[in-house]
Amino acid sequence: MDKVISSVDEAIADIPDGAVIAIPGFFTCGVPRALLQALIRKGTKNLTLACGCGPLLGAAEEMRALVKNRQVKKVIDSYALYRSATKGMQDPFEQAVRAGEIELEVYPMGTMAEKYRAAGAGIPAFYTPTGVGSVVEETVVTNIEANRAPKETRIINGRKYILEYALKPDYAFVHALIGDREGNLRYAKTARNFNHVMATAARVTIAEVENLVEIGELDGDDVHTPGVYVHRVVKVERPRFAITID
Amino acid sequence: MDKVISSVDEAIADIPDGAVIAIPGFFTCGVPRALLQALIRKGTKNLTLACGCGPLLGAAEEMRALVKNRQVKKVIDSYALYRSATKGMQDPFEQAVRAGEIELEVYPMGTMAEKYRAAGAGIPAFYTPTGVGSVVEETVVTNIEANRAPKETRIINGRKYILEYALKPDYAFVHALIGDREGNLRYAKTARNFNHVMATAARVTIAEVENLVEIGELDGDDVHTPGVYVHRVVKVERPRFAITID
Amino acid sequence: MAKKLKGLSRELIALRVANELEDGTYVNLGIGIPTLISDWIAGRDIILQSEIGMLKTGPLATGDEVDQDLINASCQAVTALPGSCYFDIVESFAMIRGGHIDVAVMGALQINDRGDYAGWSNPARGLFVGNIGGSMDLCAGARKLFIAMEHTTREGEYKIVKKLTYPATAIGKVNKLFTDLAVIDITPQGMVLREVAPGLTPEDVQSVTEPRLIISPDVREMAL
Amino acid sequence: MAKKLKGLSRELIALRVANELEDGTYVNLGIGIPTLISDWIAGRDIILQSEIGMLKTGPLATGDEVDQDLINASCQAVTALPGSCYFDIVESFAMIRGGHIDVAVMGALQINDRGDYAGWSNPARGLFVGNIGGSMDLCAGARKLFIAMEHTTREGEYKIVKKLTYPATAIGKVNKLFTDLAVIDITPQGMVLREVAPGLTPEDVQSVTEPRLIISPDVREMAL
Repeated sequence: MDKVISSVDEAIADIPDGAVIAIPGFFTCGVPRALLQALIRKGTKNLTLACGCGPLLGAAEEMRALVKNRQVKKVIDSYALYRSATKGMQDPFEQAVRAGEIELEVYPMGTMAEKYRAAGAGIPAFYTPTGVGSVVEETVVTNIEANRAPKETRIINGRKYILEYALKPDYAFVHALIGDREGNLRYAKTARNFNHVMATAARVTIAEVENLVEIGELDGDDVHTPGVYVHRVVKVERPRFAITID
Repeated sequence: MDKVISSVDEAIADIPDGAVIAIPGFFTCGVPRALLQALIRKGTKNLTLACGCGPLLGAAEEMRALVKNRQVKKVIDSYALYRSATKGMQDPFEQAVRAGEIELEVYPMGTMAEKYRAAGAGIPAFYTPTGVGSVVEETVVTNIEANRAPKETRIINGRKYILEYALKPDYAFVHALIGDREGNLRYAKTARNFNHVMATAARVTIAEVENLVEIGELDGDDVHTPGVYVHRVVKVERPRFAITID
Repeated sequence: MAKKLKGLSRELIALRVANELEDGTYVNLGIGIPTLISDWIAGRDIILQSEIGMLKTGPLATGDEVDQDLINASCQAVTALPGSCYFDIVESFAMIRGGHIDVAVMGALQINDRGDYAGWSNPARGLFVGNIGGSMDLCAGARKLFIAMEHTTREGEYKIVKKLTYPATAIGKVNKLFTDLAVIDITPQGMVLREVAPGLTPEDVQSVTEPRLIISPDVREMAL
Repeated sequence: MAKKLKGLSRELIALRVANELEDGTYVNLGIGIPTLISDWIAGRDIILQSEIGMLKTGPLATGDEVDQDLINASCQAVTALPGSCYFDIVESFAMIRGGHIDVAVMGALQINDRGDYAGWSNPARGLFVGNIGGSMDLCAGARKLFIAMEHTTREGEYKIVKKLTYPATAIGKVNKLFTDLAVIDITPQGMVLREVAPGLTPEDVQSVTEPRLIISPDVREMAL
């Protein structure tokens, strides 16, 4: 199978308005920046960006463009705001969240990871101890009051747990160090983060790879994401990140 | 941290009667045979062997010794019996199961995998579609009638799911191709199977490794099981398996 | 009834299934006749997943190729292909249960016209427990489920029945059935007979099939 | 009250926590003062886990060492050590939530004498949402939870309070508290004052602590 597409623009050409797109990356590390830039060029509207740990703080330029173009309806994340309240007040994304123009729904990071993992693995729901005793136990945590909804809890072996549900994106953008033509991927160090699990979770996974290799060049025991999860592969230049979110 | 122990016998010396021990391996592949042999020498009784896919069919000699010594109280597995009924009738393990001397509790293989995964990941319970419509939905499937217990189901988004619980062994025996002194492990091909997840699930994980290497010899992106999950490492000779369970 | 018609060999049933599989798909083959399918798709653009934790499983290994660390889910030594990869059992069943496998092909002891099938346990063995293996996960998660089996038992008893008497593996999950005598679609209306083995009529097939078959208007000889 | 006592620097709070960590343990350090602990344990037999997916995180990277594919959970470029390894986020939080991390050290905005603490959201920001990150998972899963923080706010307001007014991160999970002024155990009986900063008395510490402290009979100067 040859899953290689010649450009990021072609790779995302079918994404419709209203799509839910998983965006991996942990702040500045492992963010699929070239695909995000293609999304800005395409101008797709009404997007839900399902993140894990602040990739849009890491790809701040792209996020500002997406907000400015009014492409984003909702962000799901564990860490989407600048740490500094002062900086946050000046951030167009936070301003849109404060104005209720963009919905921001937050979960603990491990719960985010597990929600994608569940979606990829055919598990519709699971119990987790994370967040018990906090507002996370009481409600879906979102800036849009109408969308807050109580969560279910359960005592198992004497401990309280929260029921959380799988989160299945329509698309995932992933960034890998190496990919082969059949979609087998390998990541670099901490740039792995949410890339693998989001590749498993989405209906359609699009991988941008810094190095495109022929089938068989990756050793079978060295593959991080088996090709079955990856539908399109596109070669990109290695992106450049300033390692800071402040 | 140096987790190396000089012999398999020393590595298992503290295992008490009544322990629940996870035994990975898929038929003849990736079974921790040297540790099983140590367990026979030690004579620990009243054991629960928590398996995944027939490692005791693969390590048939060891299983026969464990049954003969009356060391085993219970086996949990997805595939523990010989395919051939004729061969099964002559098998001491199956005879003990038929006589009710050993309990055999069975689950679908993916549910077994997920039960260990949940235990290792702090997830107490999860919903799965697997087994809906079968006896697996109705009850814990065991030869001991008194231990059958109804299972809970739930409709989520219009589909029925079974609630299954984490399974946390006291010990896990794992078999790896390479291990370093801090317990970072790497497996060979399909010998990985249940080894990683059982290492994460158990309270104490003991790894037998074919090759013991110094810290730093394994590349950080090539590690399959991070050392945090592994408490003891012991060098063993590469075992020999006849690849057959018939 | 106790009647046995002469139909295709097990190898040819496997060939018929192989012809049904589309290029560009990921397929899992169960024990028995399904395992034979791999011989027919060698060289085709179909990637086999094996529950043990392998993608792109190659042909059976012989001689020096045999590696005890490289077996398939039926405990047979296999070979790797360029692009083969390995992963742990949790990932393997995430693939299966999570809907990433296009087609699973399984054997069966019994099947009915609602797409329920039984395969994991033969009550004749006298045990409440049995070998479930990966079968129920494959039924739960594969996008399409095919059954490949002999049309009747060796003694000529129905395997295609109105009501399962063996413990079910899955309910309502089978899409298509391939036997030595016929190819049958499982539809919401019931079993639709699409193809019959060379030399047989639809009536022949019905005579060894307990539920009433809907004969497709374009029923034809099996495409081999 | 609005009172500010002179105590240890942030670096020395970090040193005091470092002295509490045992060799042979796996530790996760949160943002803020906890991050400073890594300087004090360099060379010791303590392995740092980073939520992003790294075990055995090394010191901060400088100059040519900086690699954009190697950062810690605070978005700082770090280095690797012999034996460092990487894994995906699901594995990382399995480690955390699954009880495989011996100690997590976190910063806090407020803490009470039942071991509840608040750290993820400052209501002054005026947002119902906020940055939870990995904090709640670490509270749920680490075997021991330490808090390292300034004893009071910059303005001298209580941070150790009878009742949290900020949104809780976790309830009843904190084992031990390290501040610029004191080391305090959280016990079923309440807060037990174990150590005070050089030059301070238990009464001084009580004067900037809202809940009543139980003064340990062997209360002593902080071990630095």
